[in-house]
Order: sequence, then structure tokens, then C-alpha cells
Amino acid sequence: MKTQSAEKLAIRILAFGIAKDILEDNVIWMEIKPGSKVSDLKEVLLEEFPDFEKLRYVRFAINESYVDDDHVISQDDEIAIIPPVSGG
Amino acid sequence: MKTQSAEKLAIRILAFGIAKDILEDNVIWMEIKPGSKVSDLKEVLLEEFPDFEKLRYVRFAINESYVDDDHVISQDDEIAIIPPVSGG
Amino acid sequence: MECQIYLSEQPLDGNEVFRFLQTPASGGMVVFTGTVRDHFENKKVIRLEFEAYQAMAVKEMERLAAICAEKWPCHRIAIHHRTGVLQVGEIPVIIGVSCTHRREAFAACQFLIDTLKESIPIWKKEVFQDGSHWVSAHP
Amino acid sequence: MECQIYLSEQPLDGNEVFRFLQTPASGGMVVFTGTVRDHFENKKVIRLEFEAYQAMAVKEMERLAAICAEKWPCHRIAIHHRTGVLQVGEIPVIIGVSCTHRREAFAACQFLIDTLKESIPIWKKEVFQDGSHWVSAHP
Repeated sequence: MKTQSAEKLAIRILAFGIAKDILEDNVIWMEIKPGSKVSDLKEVLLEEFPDFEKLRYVRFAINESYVDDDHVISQDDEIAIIPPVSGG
Repeated sequence: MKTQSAEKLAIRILAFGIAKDILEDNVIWMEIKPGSKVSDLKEVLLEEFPDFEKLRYVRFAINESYVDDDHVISQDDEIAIIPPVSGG
Repeated sequence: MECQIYLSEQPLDGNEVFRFLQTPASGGMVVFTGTVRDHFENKKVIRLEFEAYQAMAVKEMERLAAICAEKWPCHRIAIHHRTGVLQVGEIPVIIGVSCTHRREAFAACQFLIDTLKESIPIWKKEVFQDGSHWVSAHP
Repeated sequence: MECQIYLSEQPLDGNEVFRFLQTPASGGMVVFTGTVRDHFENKKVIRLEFEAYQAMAVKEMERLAAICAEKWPCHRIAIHHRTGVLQVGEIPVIIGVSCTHRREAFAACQFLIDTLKESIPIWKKEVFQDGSHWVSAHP
């Protein structure tokens, strides 16, 4: 019999700008259920780190491209939290 | 008894661009009646050099500023014909 | 359309942008240069710190140039952005476009800088005498 | 507002415009550069000849800069224009504006070049292989 945790994916999330300040690190590890969408990840993140609620928006990038909420996350994806950008 | 010509002002007119080509010189002299306006000068010029009719417009400058048709010309004015400009 | 994308800690070179943009067919070139201002809402700015998601930012800048070239007939597009610590008067960004006609070049250049500020994963922290903040992070 | 007006047969220097425009308060600088194109309505251009009513053109450029600074809060305005014979690829005009914000700088720069082309007493003759014409003279 498999344990609950064995069914989870360990994913690595990059953080930049104010997201790095909120997470107090430029990379964090999280466990998600296989088949989880970006929207699921966002929900968990907002729950654990309510400071994200204060931002203008929180977007996600997977493999260096913006993704929508319904994108399904894979183990090997490079996932990044994109807080409001301010280049230029 | 004064002659008609003694009552006239001899004025010097600068020409640039296509106006220079039409007049075949970069400066011409004309005689105008005292009290003549820019509109009077324009009329005489168009009569003598009908090629000016073909231009998009003909403006005049006096003492290095654009003037309207009702501007009265003085003997000492620096008068210039300004054909359609095309700087830049 | 050819494009030149730079994202690095090295100082930007307006001359290089200019030389890159010139083609014999290009009647109009428009170059926007951003500089670090000495104040923000009446507060004195000490310095700016730029951070980028390097690989994604470069990809997004290339994508932005391609979108721009679909909207306007651009001959060349340069997008140069700097990262790291910048002092007042230094140049974080130079964007240049060359087109046959000037109107297209103005429109394209303005589109590039407006969209860059909305979509490229680069973040800027303004440092004041009494603190700092990530620009535009909050509503 | 400070302005820098040049009208001469000497080649124009984009670097000088750029250096002039920079102030610590100016977050945005927009520079328009015109170049002599190699074609006009499918005809090959050999060279351009620019003629100016020198004294009046300088006066009008100064007036134009003043009008622009009334419309937008400009820190610096540069209007550099060349006269004489120019080959393809050479630069007849550079116009630059620095402002606190980029939107104003774009609008002001576009106004300056648009109005310069309508009102400054400078004339350009395009020389083709089989003739020449004064640009925009006829309807």
C-alpha cells in the first residue's frame, strides 16, 4: 500500500522580486498531487503565504513562458512565480 | 508733378527652393505702390510667374517671420517667398 | 526584420543601438532611453536595483519584438535592458526601432516600451534614504 | 526648459543630442533620427540637397521648441538639422526631448518632427538617376 506522500510530486518553484521577499528565499520546494493545475498551486501558495494577496497580481511561468491557471504541472517543469513586473 | 514710378517702392525679395527655380534667381527686385499688402505682392507675382499657381501653397515671410496676406510692406523689410517646405 | 536583444549588468550603449538600427531603407528611427530619476513621488531616490528572470526575460523580449514587427513594418528592433544596481542618471533601458516612415517607428517604439513594462519578467526596487519598495508590486 | 538648435552643413552627432538631453529629473528621453532613404515611390534616390532660409529657420526652430515646451513639460529639447548635399544613409535631422515621463517625451518628439516638416523654412530636393524634384512642392 502506497502512502499518501508517495503519490505527490515534489516541485521546485523559482521566486523573483517581491515574491522572493515573501517566501524569504529565491527557490522553494512544494508537494502537489499529480495532475495539479497552476490554479491549485496558486491556492496552496496564497494559503501558506497570505502576503501574496496584497499584490496587484500573481502570475506563473512554466519553462520560461507565461501559463494560464488551467495548465497542468509536470514533475520536470521549471516553475516560477511572477509577481507584478516593473522593468524599463 | 511726380511721376508714377517715383511713388513706388523698390523691394527686394528672397527666393528659396522651387521659388528660386521659378524666378530663375535667388533674389528679385519688384516695384510696389506704398501701402501695398502681401496679398497685392502675391497677386503681381502670380501674374508674372504663373508657375507659382501649381504649388501646394505660397507663403511670405517678412523680417524672418511668417506674415498674413494683410500685412503692409515697408521699404526696409526683408521679404521672402516661402514655397512648400520639406525639411526633416 | 532583425532584432538585437541584450539583458546584462553591463552599461548600455546608445551608439550601438543607433548603429544597429540604420539601414538604407529606413527613413525614420525612434529611440527611447529610460534613465534612473532622482525622485519618485517627492521622495529622493538613492539607487535602483533590477532583477530579471534572465532566460525568460530574453525569450519574452524576442517574442515582443516579433509581435511588434507583425503590427508595424519594422526593419530593425533593439531592446537593451540592464540589470543589477543602477545609480541616478544611469540607463536601465534603451529601445530603438527603424522603419521606412516615422509614424510607424514612433508607434512601434511606444508599443515596445509600454508592453515591456507590462510583460517582461524584470523587477525594479527603488531604494530611498529611509527604505525601499518593489515598484508597482501593490495596487 | 533648455533647448539646443543647430542648422549647419556639418554632419549631425547623435551622441551630442543624447548628452544634452540627460538630466537627473528626466525619466524618459525620445530621439527621432531621420535618414536619407535609398528610394522614393520606387525610384532610386541618388542624393538629397537641403536648402534653408538660415536665419528664419533657426528662429522658427526656437519658436517651435518654445511652443512644444508649453504643451508638454519638457526638460530639454534638441533640434539639429543639416543643410547641403546628403548621400543615402546620412542624417538630415535629429530631434530629441527629455521629460519626467515617457508619454510626454513621445508626444513632444512627434509634435516637433511633424511641425518641423510643416513650418520650418527648409527645402529638400530629391535627386534621381533621371532627374530631380523639390519634395512636397506640388499638390
